[in-house]
Amino acid sequence: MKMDIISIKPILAVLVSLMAAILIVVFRDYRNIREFWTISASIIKFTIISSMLPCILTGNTLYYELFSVLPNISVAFRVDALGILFGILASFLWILTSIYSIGYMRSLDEHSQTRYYAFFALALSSATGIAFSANLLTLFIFYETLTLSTYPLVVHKETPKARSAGRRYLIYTLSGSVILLFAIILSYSIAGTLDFVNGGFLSKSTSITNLQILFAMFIIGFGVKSAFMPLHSWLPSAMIAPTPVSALLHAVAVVKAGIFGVIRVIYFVFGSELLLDMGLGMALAYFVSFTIIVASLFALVQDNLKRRLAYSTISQLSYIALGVALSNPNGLMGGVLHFVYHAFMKITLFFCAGAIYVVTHKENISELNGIGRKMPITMSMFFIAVLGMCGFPPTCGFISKWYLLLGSAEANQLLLIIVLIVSTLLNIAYFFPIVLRAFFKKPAKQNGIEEAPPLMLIPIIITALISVLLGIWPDAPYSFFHIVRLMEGYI
Amino acid sequence: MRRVELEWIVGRYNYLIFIALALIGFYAMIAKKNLIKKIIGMNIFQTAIFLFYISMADIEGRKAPILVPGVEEYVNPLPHVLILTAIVVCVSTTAVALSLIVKIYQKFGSIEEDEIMEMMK
Amino acid sequence: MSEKMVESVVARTISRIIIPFIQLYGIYVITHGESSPGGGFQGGVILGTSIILFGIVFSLNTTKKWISKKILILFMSLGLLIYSGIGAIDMLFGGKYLEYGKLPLPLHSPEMSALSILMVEIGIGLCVMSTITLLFIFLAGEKSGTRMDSWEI
Amino acid sequence: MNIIQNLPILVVIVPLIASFCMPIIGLFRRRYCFYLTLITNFLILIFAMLLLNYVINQGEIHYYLGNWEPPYGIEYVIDHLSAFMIILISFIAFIMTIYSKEDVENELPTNAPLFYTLFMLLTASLLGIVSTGDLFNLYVFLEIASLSAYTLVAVGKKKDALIGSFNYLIMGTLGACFILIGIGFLYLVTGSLNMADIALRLPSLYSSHVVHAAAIFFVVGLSIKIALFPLHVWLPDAHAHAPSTISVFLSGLVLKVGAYAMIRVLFDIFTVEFFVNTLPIAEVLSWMAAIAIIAGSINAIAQKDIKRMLAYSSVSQMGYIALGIGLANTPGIMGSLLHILNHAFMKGCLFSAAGAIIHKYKIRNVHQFKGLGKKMPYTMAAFSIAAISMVGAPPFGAFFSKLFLALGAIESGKWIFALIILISSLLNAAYFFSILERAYFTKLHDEEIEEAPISMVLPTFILAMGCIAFGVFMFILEPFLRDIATSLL
Repeated sequence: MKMDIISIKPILAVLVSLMAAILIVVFRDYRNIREFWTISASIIKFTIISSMLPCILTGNTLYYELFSVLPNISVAFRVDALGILFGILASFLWILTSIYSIGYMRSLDEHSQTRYYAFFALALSSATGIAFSANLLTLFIFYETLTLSTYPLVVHKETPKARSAGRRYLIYTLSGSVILLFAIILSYSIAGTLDFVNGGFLSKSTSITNLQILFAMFIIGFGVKSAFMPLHSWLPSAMIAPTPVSALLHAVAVVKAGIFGVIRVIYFVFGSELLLDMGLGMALAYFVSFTIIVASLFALVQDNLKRRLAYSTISQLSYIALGVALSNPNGLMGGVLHFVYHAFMKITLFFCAGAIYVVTHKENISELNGIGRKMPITMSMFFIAVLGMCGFPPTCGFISKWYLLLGSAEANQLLLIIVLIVSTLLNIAYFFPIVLRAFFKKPAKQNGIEEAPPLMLIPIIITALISVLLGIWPDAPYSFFHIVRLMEGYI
Repeated sequence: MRRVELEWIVGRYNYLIFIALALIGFYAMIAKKNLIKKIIGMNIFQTAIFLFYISMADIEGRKAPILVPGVEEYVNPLPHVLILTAIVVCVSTTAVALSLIVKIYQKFGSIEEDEIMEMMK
Repeated sequence: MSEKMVESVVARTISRIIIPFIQLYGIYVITHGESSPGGGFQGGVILGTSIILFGIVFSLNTTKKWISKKILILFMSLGLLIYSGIGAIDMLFGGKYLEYGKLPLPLHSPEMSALSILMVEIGIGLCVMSTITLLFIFLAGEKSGTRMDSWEI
Repeated sequence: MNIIQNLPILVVIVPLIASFCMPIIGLFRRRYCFYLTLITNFLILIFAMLLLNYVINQGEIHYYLGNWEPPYGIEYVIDHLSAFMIILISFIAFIMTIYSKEDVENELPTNAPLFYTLFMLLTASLLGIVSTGDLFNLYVFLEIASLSAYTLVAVGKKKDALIGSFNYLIMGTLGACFILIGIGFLYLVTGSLNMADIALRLPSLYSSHVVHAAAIFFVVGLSIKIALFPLHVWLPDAHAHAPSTISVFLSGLVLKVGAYAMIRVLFDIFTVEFFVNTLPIAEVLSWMAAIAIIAGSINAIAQKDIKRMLAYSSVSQMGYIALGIGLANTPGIMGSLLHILNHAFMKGCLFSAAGAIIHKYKIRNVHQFKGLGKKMPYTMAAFSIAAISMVGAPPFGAFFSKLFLALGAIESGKWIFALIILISSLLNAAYFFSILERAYFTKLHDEEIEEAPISMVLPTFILAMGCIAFGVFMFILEPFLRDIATSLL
């Protein structure tokens, strides 16, 4: 029997990093204490969120209503399987990213570190808020704060290029939010509620055309953050941000928030049944498969490592959307698993890119000849992650891709299977040259082994190992697999 | 078209005068470039309103509301009182406006709006 | 404006004679405000006009010697304070603002009202007189060194 | 003396008497003017809190001036809406008194008594407008407020301020004349000046052309006072060149009180039935407001002078308030009222931050704002909070007011207005983020912290905290606003 358990834990989880942000600003002159707050907040946050897990695994949900804004609209939190999945993912990776950030920021002796840590913590607060929000309004509030709190991180370098990237980021995301808010208000006027309900709160009470337009607006609204083409161009330019930001926010928190919104809209606003009725699920699947292929093609020609990773992210995010849009158990399973697994793999890749930058100050792939000999550990981890991205066993990427293929087959969509296979080939085409160049090309001059500082290396190793571990032993107790299993009821 | 009868005009001549005066004042306030003329227009406009109030209160055959033995019917004194207040407002507005114009003349050396605008550029 | 505004002897002589009568009339209008047409505002304007006439015929500086700006500002505020104070005093004795009937005086309520209104009229008259005069002094004195944007006296 | 019973009038006459005392004190001790203002405004703030408390617990207060019962005498009515406005006015007045100390010493060193006299007069008349229940009294207070505002705009040292003030005076007087004509027409047909009494007598006269004309005169006159789009030309000059304290007052309170008068006149005197169905006033008003929202924002983007930019932004934001009035449904009015509150705080904060910047660095052009975020961290932090709130980002206050307005627009079936509200957020973002970007994300070499004086930073910061609080604690305000909205409809 499913139950709503009243609990303030979700609020605590949101508030922890908010408090951390305040403490970070207060202790801005003592960098050790400041960074202590970052790490301890991340650990506390992870502890709080994982303490909710056993309860969720038994099929219950946690609920807390903060206050009501309008009749049937309140600012409220509900932790369900999908929410806790995102929450755990973000908070766990925050621990690693905090450690990594300290190494990265200190090695590069960056300016405005207080601002960086404070807004990082705020961004995590918002991401947790998104994960745990119980209705569209709450989700929108945190979605918007996420946008605003990541803006200073994008512009961190304070160069004209960074400013223009920040401007582009704001233009895209704020326009997206405007459309999103409009869609939210429209759906409130149609349904009179905004609470997420399994199976969707919208019904065929209005005309099909209205619902189709509404869905399109939702997809555009969330699609900006999940970087569906042609709404993607902010993401590659946002790569000017410090690498930990790109790693956690632009590979996990922000973009996954967009995808998370898409999942919420598909299963909790419209309901898969209604969408399939209107034929919108398949439309979305084909829409995103365009992104899968084209983004991979874009990635082929990028020389800047982080930009190539960004285009890879764009392509991989659409995998998730594809799986979710299929609206069958295997597709959903594949999509949501990819949601998690992609995070681990992509964060490893970004961490490696950051480590390379810290050690060699090189950002372009063409300059990476023989880097594998100089930084063997980093590049091996990079290789593991690349294997995962291309979907080779025994990494976790294989599992999610397998489910995606199963889901496509189940839906009798031959074309989508072809898309997935072609994109895998393209993944290989743009990732393997990096590895080959790193290990088999002769560097200009040999300097011996010079690795990044341990504070950076350890997170890299952990994430890479986890991506392998999740591939070998996917159904370990309390693993993501079990959480994803709970979601089968969504269909 | 409806024929405008003379009687209709005569019966409402006070309102017609009010409208005519108000429009003259309004025109001067908006269209005149000379600041003093604007103020004159403002005064005409306000005076028109005063006349409107006063004539509105007047009833033929009734006397001013002063206690005099033998007079039974008075006109409504309230509009007069209101207009007294409105006159005070008008006077203060005019005073403020005039002092502003004096200052403007000191600083810009002109009270023609277009010349001042030219100078402000 | 020049130091001596009007050179005409006729104007000076006539003004000398007429100004006291104007002022007397002003005071009459003020004091009979509560029972007949007139009142503080009208009387105050008449009083103010007499001073302005003095200022035009003689000179601004003579006027300022006769009644200084400081005094006028004081009168202006004082008049307003009398007006609002009389109204407020009633509140101290349980009445409403401007009720004029609750003063602890051995008088009937209408008499008390009349008394209060007389006081109010005097206050208003004082205020209007000084305001009108001040307006004249500020506007006219602009060139002779009295700057109206300055509180300096 | 029963203080509680006399509160409605005390709120008005205490600042009035203080303002009468000011010239006398100015003659002897110029410095004391500030302290008298501070004490008076603190007293009013306490009165306002008592009033609010009384109104919430005991209901409306009716106060008959001179114990003359309406419709013969002047009546003061404090209902929820009035109490709401009184607390807003007295709070901002108190905060801005603190702020004014440095500002006055800097911008008008010799005129402190004059400034404070007019300042108190303005406060008194604003409080008078919101507490009176008599239409003519409303007009008189409106004029006192306007007159003191014209003078306060011109009181500074700037040359352009005189022209701004003069244009403001001409337009303001025009508006006042229209209102006076409107009052005359209403008096002509109803024979009463008491708002409640007129409202009682009007319904049988809805078909009368005189009533129609009166309504139109009222709407046009008040539209000038709140600077609704095509009638806004006076606003940018007046607000931009006034002393900073006064800029806050003008856009934070004077405009808002105009909006209050509009709400009172339209909803309490003419009813919703009249101005929605009998005459298409609501329709016209909301379209005008929609144009104002867009046009004001676009004009603001084009400005380089920070205060002018903020002034044009006020035009746009007044559009929101007018839109809520025009929508004439519960969420719309709640949005309007909430935006009155939020905008007073946001724009107050922005203008006072701009004033602090001008005070400290003498720069007005936004292109010179480079690196200010590091030079004036506290002022700019307040500025950014208010600016982001202005954009309508959650969880700040303005998000909710815009949300309510958009919901109101959808509820009345005009989704185009909802879209305009949302799109205008983007336009707001365009000019505010360009300032923030310059202030925070530009590298400068001389980055030493040099803040404005604490008496300027503290009020700015309190106003910024207000922007956050009204967003986060919206749920406390919401039932109160809903009460007001339902009582108006």
